[in-house]
Parts: sequence; C-alpha cells; structure tokens
Amino acid sequence: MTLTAAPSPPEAAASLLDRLTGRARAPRAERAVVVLHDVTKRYPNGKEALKDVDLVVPEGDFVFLVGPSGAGKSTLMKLLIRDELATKGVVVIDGADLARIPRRRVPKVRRKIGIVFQDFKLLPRKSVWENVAFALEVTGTPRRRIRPAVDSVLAVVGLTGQAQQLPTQLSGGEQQRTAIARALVHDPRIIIADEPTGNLDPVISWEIIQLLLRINELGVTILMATHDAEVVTALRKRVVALEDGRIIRDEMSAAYHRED
Amino acid sequence: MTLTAAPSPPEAAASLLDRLTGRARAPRAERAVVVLHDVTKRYPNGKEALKDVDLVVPEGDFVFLVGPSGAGKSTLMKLLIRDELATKGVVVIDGADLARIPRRRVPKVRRKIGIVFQDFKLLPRKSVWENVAFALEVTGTPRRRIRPAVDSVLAVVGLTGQAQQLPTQLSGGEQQRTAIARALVHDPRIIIADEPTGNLDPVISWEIIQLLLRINELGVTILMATHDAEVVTALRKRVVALEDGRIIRDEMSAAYHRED
Amino acid sequence: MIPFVAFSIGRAWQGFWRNALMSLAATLTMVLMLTLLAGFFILQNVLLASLSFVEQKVEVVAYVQTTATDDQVQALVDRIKAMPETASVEYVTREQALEKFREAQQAQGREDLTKYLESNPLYGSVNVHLTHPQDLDAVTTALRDDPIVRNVLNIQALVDRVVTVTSIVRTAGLAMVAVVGVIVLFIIVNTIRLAVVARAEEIEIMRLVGASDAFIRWPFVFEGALVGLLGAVITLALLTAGAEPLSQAAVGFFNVLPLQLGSVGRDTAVLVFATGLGLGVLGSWVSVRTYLIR
Amino acid sequence: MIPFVAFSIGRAWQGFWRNALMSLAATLTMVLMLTLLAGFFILQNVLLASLSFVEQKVEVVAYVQTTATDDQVQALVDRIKAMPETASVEYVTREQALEKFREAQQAQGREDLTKYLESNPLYGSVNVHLTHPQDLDAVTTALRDDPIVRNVLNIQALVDRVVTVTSIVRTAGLAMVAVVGVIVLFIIVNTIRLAVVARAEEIEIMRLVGASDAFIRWPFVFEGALVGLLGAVITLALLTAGAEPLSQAAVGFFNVLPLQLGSVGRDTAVLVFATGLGLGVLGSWVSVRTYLIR
Ligand SMILES: Nc1ncnc2c1ncn2[C@@H]1O[C@H](COP(=O)(O)OP(=O)(O)OP(=O)(O)O)[C@@H](O)[C@H]1O
Ligand SMILES: Nc1ncnc2c1ncn2[C@@H]1O[C@H](COP(=O)(O)OP(=O)(O)OP(=O)(O)O)[C@@H](O)[C@H]1O
Ligand SMILES: [Mg+2]
Ligand SMILES: [Mg+2]
Repeated sequence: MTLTAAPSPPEAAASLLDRLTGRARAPRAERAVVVLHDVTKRYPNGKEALKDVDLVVPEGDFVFLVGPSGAGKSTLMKLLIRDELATKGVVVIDGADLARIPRRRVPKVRRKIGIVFQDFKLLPRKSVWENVAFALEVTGTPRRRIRPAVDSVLAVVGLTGQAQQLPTQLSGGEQQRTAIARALVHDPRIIIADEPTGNLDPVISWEIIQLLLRINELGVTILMATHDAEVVTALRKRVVALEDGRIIRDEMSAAYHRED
Repeated sequence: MTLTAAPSPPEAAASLLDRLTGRARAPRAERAVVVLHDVTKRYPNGKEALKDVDLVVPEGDFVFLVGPSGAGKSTLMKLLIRDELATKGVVVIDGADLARIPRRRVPKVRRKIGIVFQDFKLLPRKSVWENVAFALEVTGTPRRRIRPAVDSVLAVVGLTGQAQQLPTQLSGGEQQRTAIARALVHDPRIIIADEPTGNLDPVISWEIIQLLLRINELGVTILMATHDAEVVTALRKRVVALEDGRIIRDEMSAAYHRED
Repeated sequence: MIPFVAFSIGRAWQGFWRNALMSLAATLTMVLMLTLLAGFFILQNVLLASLSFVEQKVEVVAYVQTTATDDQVQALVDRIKAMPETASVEYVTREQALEKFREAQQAQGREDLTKYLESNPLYGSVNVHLTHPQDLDAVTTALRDDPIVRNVLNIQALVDRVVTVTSIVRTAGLAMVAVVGVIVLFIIVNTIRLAVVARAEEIEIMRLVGASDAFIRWPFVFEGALVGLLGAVITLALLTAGAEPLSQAAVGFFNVLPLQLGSVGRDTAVLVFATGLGLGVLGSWVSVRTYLIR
Repeated sequence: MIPFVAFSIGRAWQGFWRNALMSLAATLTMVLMLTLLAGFFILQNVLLASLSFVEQKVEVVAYVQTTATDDQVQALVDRIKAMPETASVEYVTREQALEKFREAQQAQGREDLTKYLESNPLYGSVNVHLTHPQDLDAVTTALRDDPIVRNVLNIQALVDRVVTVTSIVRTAGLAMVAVVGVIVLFIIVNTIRLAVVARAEEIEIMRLVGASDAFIRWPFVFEGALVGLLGAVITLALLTAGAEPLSQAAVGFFNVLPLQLGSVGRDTAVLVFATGLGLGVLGSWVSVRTYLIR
C-alpha cells in the first residue's frame, strides 16, 4: 500500500487513509448520522418502493441492508443522497433535513457521503485515475494533495496498474473497485455501498470487506446493501432486512437469514 | 410459471420453453460447439487479457468459468460473440470460424447464442418487454409469436409486473433478470452468462441456476462466469479456471477452489 | 418484407418520441435550414426576374434614311423581328420622333428649338429590345448592314456596364444559393449525426444481440426520414403562412419592377420536400454506417 | 478562484477532445453558421453602399434666369450648399449647357439644331445632388423660392420610384440579415444543446458524487467557449483566405459602382468573434442549466 509521506496532520484533519494506517485515532460519538422517519417512497409510475420506513443509524455503526431483489434497498440509498426525494416522511443526514435544505447545500451533504453505486456510475470518458480524483476536485482540493491521495486509494483497491484505463477497458470487478475507490478517497463520514462485491471474486470481496471494517473502526458509519449471505452471517453486525418496501427485521449482531 | 397454450409443435421446432416444460425431449450429441485454439487477446493498450487459451466445449456441456477479477473471463466471452477479435489463434462457434466468416453472417452466429452481459447492456429507451422482444424481432419472428414467448420468459424470471418499466426504473436484480430473459427468449443453442447472479439475492440466484440447469438438460450448451463459490462447488460441473489470462485448471465435476 | 418495413417504421416512430428532446432539436434545425434554403431559392428567383427585367430595358436604336419607303422599313422590321436575339421591335416615324423631342424639351423646361425650323430635322428610327444584352453586336451588325439604316446609336459602353453588373449579381446570387445549399446540407447531416452519435450505445447493443445491419439501419433511416418530412411540412406551413403578408409588403417592389415569378411556389415546395427527406435519409444512413462497419 | 478556473479550463479541454467527434461536429456547425452570418453582414454592407450610391445619383436641376448676375447665382449656390440635405452643388453656365447639348445630340447621331440659331437658347442651371432622395421636397422648395430661379425640373415621379425600390431592398436586406441571424443563433445553441444532452449521464454522475453546480457548469461553459472561439478563428481564416480572390472577382462590380466599404473587415471580425464566443457560452450555459435545476 503506497501512502503519502506528508507529516502527520492534527487529529481533526487526519485523512481517512492516514487514520487507516494508524497515524490518527478514531473519534467516538453516539450521535445519529442517518435518520429516516416514517418514510414512504412512491415512484411516478405508482410503485411504492418503500413503505413507512423508520431507521436510525448512530455514528460509527456498521449496517447490512439485506432483502430480496426489488425490496427497496437501492431506493433507500438514493433517498440518502437526495437522488430521489421521499414522498412522505423525513430523511436527515448528519443533522440536515434533505427535503428542507436549500439546493446549493445539497452538494455539501453529498460530499459527507461516499457512495458505491450498484451500477458503478463511472464517468465514461475519464480514466480510472480521473474518476477517483474527481471526488476530490469538486471540493476544491489542491492538485498537490489530490495526486498522493488518489494514488494511495487506488493501491488499496489494487488498481494501480489500471489507473490510466477508461471504464470501458476494465473488467467488471475493476469497475466496481474504481467505484469503491471513489467512494473512499474524499474521506467521507458515511459510506453507502450498494452491492459493492457483486462482481468481485471471493478473495477480493473479503479484502474489500476487511477494508470497510477497518474504516468503520475509525468511526466512519457504513451502510452496505448486499446479497452475500456468507459475509453477513460471518461478521455478526447489525442487519436491517427489507421486504417489499418494509423493514421486516432490524437486529444487532445478526445473520443474513432470520435465526429463530 | 405462465406458459403459452399453443399446441405442441414437432420436436425439431420445439421452443426452449416448450422443451423446458417437458413437452419436447432433449436431443443428444457430442459435437464441439465452442472451440478456442491457441487464442491470445491483446488489447490496443498492450494488455494481454488472454494467453494461449485452448478450450473445447462439446454440445450440451455446462461449464463454469472462474477466476479472480481481471483474469480474462469476460474477454473470452467477448471473443465468442465476435465483439472482439482474437489477436492470435482460432475461435470456432458451431463450425463457423469467427475470423473467417463474412461480416453479414456474424448476426446469424450471434443469434445462436444467448448472452447475459456482465453490465446487462439493456437498451435504455425501451421497456423491459421491448428489450426482451428485441431479440426475437431482429430475427424476423412474426409479432403473434413474439408476444406469448416474451410474456412467458418474463414470467420465468419473475418480471411480469415490471414488463412496462424502463431499465432506469428497475432495481439492479431486475435489470439482471431482464438480461437473462433476453438471453433465453430466442431459443439459443448456446447460453453465455457473465456473472448472471451478481446482483441477485440467494433465493433468486438459485432459481436462475436451476433454470439454467434445466435448460442445459435439454441439450443447450451453457458457459457461465461466476464468483459464486457456493454454487460452483455445490453443482459439481466442469470448471475452467482462468488466472492472468491463462487456463490454470480445467476439471470435470469440480469445485470453485482447487481440491488437492 | 412488409413486416420488416412495419417493424422499422414502428421502431423509428418510437425512437423519435423516446428521444423527444433530441428529435425535436433536430427537427427545429431542419425547419430553420429549410426555411433558409427556401428563402434563398425564392430570393434567387426574384433576383433573376429583376435582372431580366433590367436587361430587357436595353434598346438598340437605328436611324432610318429619310429616303426609305414604308415597304423597306417594314422589311427591315420583319427581318429584325425574326432574329432570335430580338425581344421586340418598334418603328418610330420622323413625325413621332419630333413629337417626342418636343415633349422631352418641354418637360425639361427648355425652349422648343424646333419652332425655328421649317422642316423636320429628325430621322425615323427602328428601336429593338434585346432578349439578352450580350447579343448587342449581332443585332447592331444586322441593322447596320441594311442600306436604309443611316446609323446605329452606339450604346456599347452602356451595355457593357449592364452586362457586367447583371452577370456579377447573377453569379453572386448563384454562389450564395450554392453556399447556403452546402451549409444547409452539412448542418442537417451534422445534426442527424449528432443525434445518432448520442445513441451509439444503443446501436452497439443491437449489434451484440445479433441484429443484422438492416434491422439496425432502417429504423434510423426512417427516423431520419421522419425528421426530414416533419421539418419540410413545418417549413412549408410557415412559408405558406408568411407568403401573404410578405407579398403584400413587397407589392410596391413588384409594381415598380413588374416581375413574372410563375411557378416559384410549386418549385419551392418540391425543393423543400426533396431536401428535407433526402438529407434526413442520407444523414441517418451515413451516420449509422460508421457504427455498422466493424 | 484561480485553481477553480484552471480546473474548469483543463476539464473543458479534456471534454472537448474526449468527445472529439461531437466537438468537431459542433465546431463545424459553428464555422458554417458564422460564415453564413459574416457573408450576410458583408453583403448587407455592399447592398447599403450600393443603395446610397444609387441615391446620390438623384439630381435636382434648377434653371436660372438669363438676367441673374454671377453674385446672385453664387449666393444661391452657397445657400443650397449650406442645407444639410445637400450632398453637392454644381453650377452649369448657359455656355456649358449649350456645349453639353451639342455633344449629346452629336453622340446620338442627331443633326445639330443649334447651328441654325443666332443666340444661345439654353439656360444656366444649378444642379444639386441630394444625400437622401426623400429630401427632394425641401430642396425643390428652397430653389423655387429664389427669385433668380426660372423653374425647377420636376423629377418627383423618378424620385418616388427610387425611394420605393431602395427602401424595399433595404428593408428586405435587413430582414434577411435578421432572419439569418436568428437562424444562426438557434442552430448554434441547438447544436451545443445536442452535444450537452448526449452527456446528460455525465452531468448526472457529477451531481451525485457531490459536485457543486459551478463545478459542473463551468467546464461545459468553457467547452462551449472553446467551440465558439475555434469556430470563429476558423471562420475568419476562411474569410481572409477567400477575401482576395473574391474581391478580385468583384472588381468589375466595384468599378461600375465605386463603393466605399471602409471598416467592414474589422466589423466582420468583431461580429464573428462576439457571436461565436457569445453563443458558445450562452448555449452551454442554458443547456447545462436544464440538468442542474433538479
Ligand atoms: N425510477 C423508478 N421508477 C419506478 N419504479 C422503480 C424505479 N426505481 C426502482 N423502482 C422499483 O422499485 C422497486 C425497488 O427497487 P430498488 O432498486 O430499491 O430494489 P433493490 O432492493 O435495490 O433490489 P436489487 O437487490 O435487485 O438491486 C423495484 O421493484 C423497482 O422496480
Ligand atoms: N477494452 C480493453 N482495453 C484494455 N484492457 C482491457 C479491455 N477490456 C479488458 N481489459 C483488461 O483485460 C483484463 C481482463 O478483463 P476481463 O474483463 O476479461 O476480466 P474478467 O475476468 O471478466 O474480470 P471480472 O471478474 O472482474 O469481470 C483486465 O485486467 C482489464 O483491465
Ligand atoms: Mg439495488
Ligand atoms: Mg468480467
């Protein structure tokens, strides 16, 4: 893992990657960073993808979102970054009510979140390196700090060799890892990962999960939708199960399937 | 499972779906439908995605293609539908040498194959129904035969309710199932599925695998790339393992990992 | 065949509306370009009509000997009339000439000098209007060769001037129509290409699922034809709506220069339809080709 | 601020070249449209110059009493010269008038009637060229009111004709430039919109990863500016290359109508640059807006 040789900054400003390598310690808090209250989402075609959902995620939590295909997992995540607006109910991210904040503050909220989209959503005409760097550039990060940060996060996900390729020149798993790198690089407070290991082989899958666990231990809240029963069951984290738009289960230290 | 009520046609013309439901019996043969001989694929940027690959798949085989991310699985599949041309070596599909046949015969070869792309490749401005129907329309199938065929294949993958939605209005798993439906609907002789269950929950995953197994029993050759160790190990089919562009293992009745 | 055409047209129709923003942008471009082309075509016709009007004003005057008999003059007039270069011939007798001279002098407020004369000092003349002023030489020679012609007024300088101006204006007009035509062609083809490029992915997917070239191409070609036809219809509607007030406004002009525009309306309609449809089809055909040859 | 601008320009440059096909298509459209606009602008200037040339040919002729003294005539000439409506004034004496008359008669091959006279029957005249033929009335009245003026030649009919034709041609020219200008505007904005629509997905992704509006908009705006600038530069290069042969070809025309075109070259350059840059920026701004307001 290549890392910046910069002198360790004060704790408050410590980057995710610095903290990952043990140069900074994790803050501790019990504030709720994600709150959904009585949320219903009806799409224009009438489909109710979420129904009366209540969910509170305290800072530093690791939550698995499980449920069958079409249950509403991605819809929930879209609400969190205000890609869609809730039809009913309140969505609060780190104190900001997404339906109330002015439009120009929306990007600021989104930058607190690192999101891995289920369909990756890579910029088709930019290289892997540029796709990842983009998340830093839009926050006005100076160029000299962008370069080392991107290089090291690409090393973390194992894409150093593919840095200059375009998304169309990547394998499925490489695209997915690019999306993961982009979600991590800007040091977000919350990471939302929608099926981040669907295209990865078991070895890399586990590496990515380990990475997310380490990041989580540093105080970053993680919300991960997955169909990988093995991983969920093995980790014994909080599991929120959706079915047909409703939360049917919300247990701490749980498995993929209900255990009664 | 909704199916057409049409009277059973003669065996030779029996559709995949008819045969699936037991109305027709499977033909038996031992001809090789897929042959790769000494195939190397070098991409324009110099990357060698496949190196000296030899692979013979007899008609009616069920082959799992496994290997880490970036091993060359998707590249191999792209060669089979002539999306890419081999840099060296011969690729033969059902007797047709893909590098030699005239351009206008290429679509005919592609229609013998049903392919599930890793990134789905759905037409963004057509509904689920139209995306699936398209594979029949391009072969000049009359309208009255298209409707029942599409309806029944959508029922098989569980998308009857989403038939009129656009791909952007689908969940990840629904998109994947649309891609699967499109690959099945035109009754192909070979099915190539690139990570067809990456976005599906365990239950639907198993249903799709069961479906592919039943189709395979009817004599259709199946090539499936997957990272799902559980499925591969459970089924004990032929496993071809790629690593860094080379075939490192090709065993009958094998597991996901090498068992020595 | 018929199912294939029906399929292609149906798909073209869908493609047009599913991509509404893009299709309407292309159609708008088509309308504007066809309007431009039609405007130029009409203008060019007005210009040509104006120029022939100006040219027909060129008059060759041959003075006739006082000794010439009426028969001789008539023979000359007939001979000149028979020449293909001649538009019209008029004979002005000595008496008419004097009358005209007097009127002209009076109109200019000059004293009538003719009243001091006992006899008419003027000559009768044969005035010839030319179809094309370039033919001046032929007619002048033909007149001069006749024994009853005393002399032919030398208007070579004037004619040269008229010929220079009209030929330059005519060439410039043609060049402008050509330039505008080429621009219209490029823009329309370009616009359709942009619309097709935006759907490169769609074409790619069709290829990969085994669609033959015809199944990919024809829906696009029909879509191009739809854009072309729609553009042509809207353009013609606009032109028809605008024709009445415009010709009202131009009525002064047409009074001053009484022009014959004949079948311009029909020609314009044909031009607009042919261009719209042709370029729509051509543009799609060429643009889709780029993605098929692979 | 400076890093942001540098970032935006860098990204615009990348965007332009990564989308080369689309960008070049848009630039081509820009070039063609600007060429059209420049062509029309120049044409309009030639037209206006031609019309003022024609108008300056309108001459008011006032015949002066034979009894008028040189001082009186000079006073009249000075007075008329001082009028703002007057372009130039010329005094033709009786002797000059006779001389001209003789020349004219001779040129027309007519017998010289004046040799039968003992005295000069013609009048001296003050000939006034008007700046605008519409001012005929004012000048005619001023001349007629002078006691030494015998009469003023009535050219109202002629002037009316000229005024009608020139004003119609002038209005038509302006209308054409306006129509072409609007078409150019729409086409360029439309082309840029098409190019932006094709990248809607890209904009969408930027929004979702937290790019603020400015970070999304400005690269596109600079890219539009790049298309505009490049289009303008190519257009001007083409015009400069074409100017020499074209003006060579038109030399006959300019000889016949000695026109003053003055600063048209500079004005055209300014017009082309301003339009290219302005529409490029405006087009992107408006097109991107559609995707930001959500
Ligand atoms: N834009 C949309 N318009 C209409 N319906 C939609 C839209 N997006 C999603 N849906 C529907 O809402 C339901 C929930 O979709 P969602 O993407 O949230 O599922 P998911 O839990 O992420 O499933 P998967 O595991 O397959 O990704 C699906 O049935 C889908 O068809
Ligand atoms: N168009 C391309 N140009 C250059 N390199 C490419 C291109 N497509 C793929 N590659 C490279 O070739 C290698 C093999 O890619 P391929 O898509 O075949 O992998 P894969 O086995 O399907 O992986 P995954 O399981 O992640 O989908 C990768 O390292 C990838 O970066
Ligand atoms: Mg999903
Ligand atoms: Mg792959």
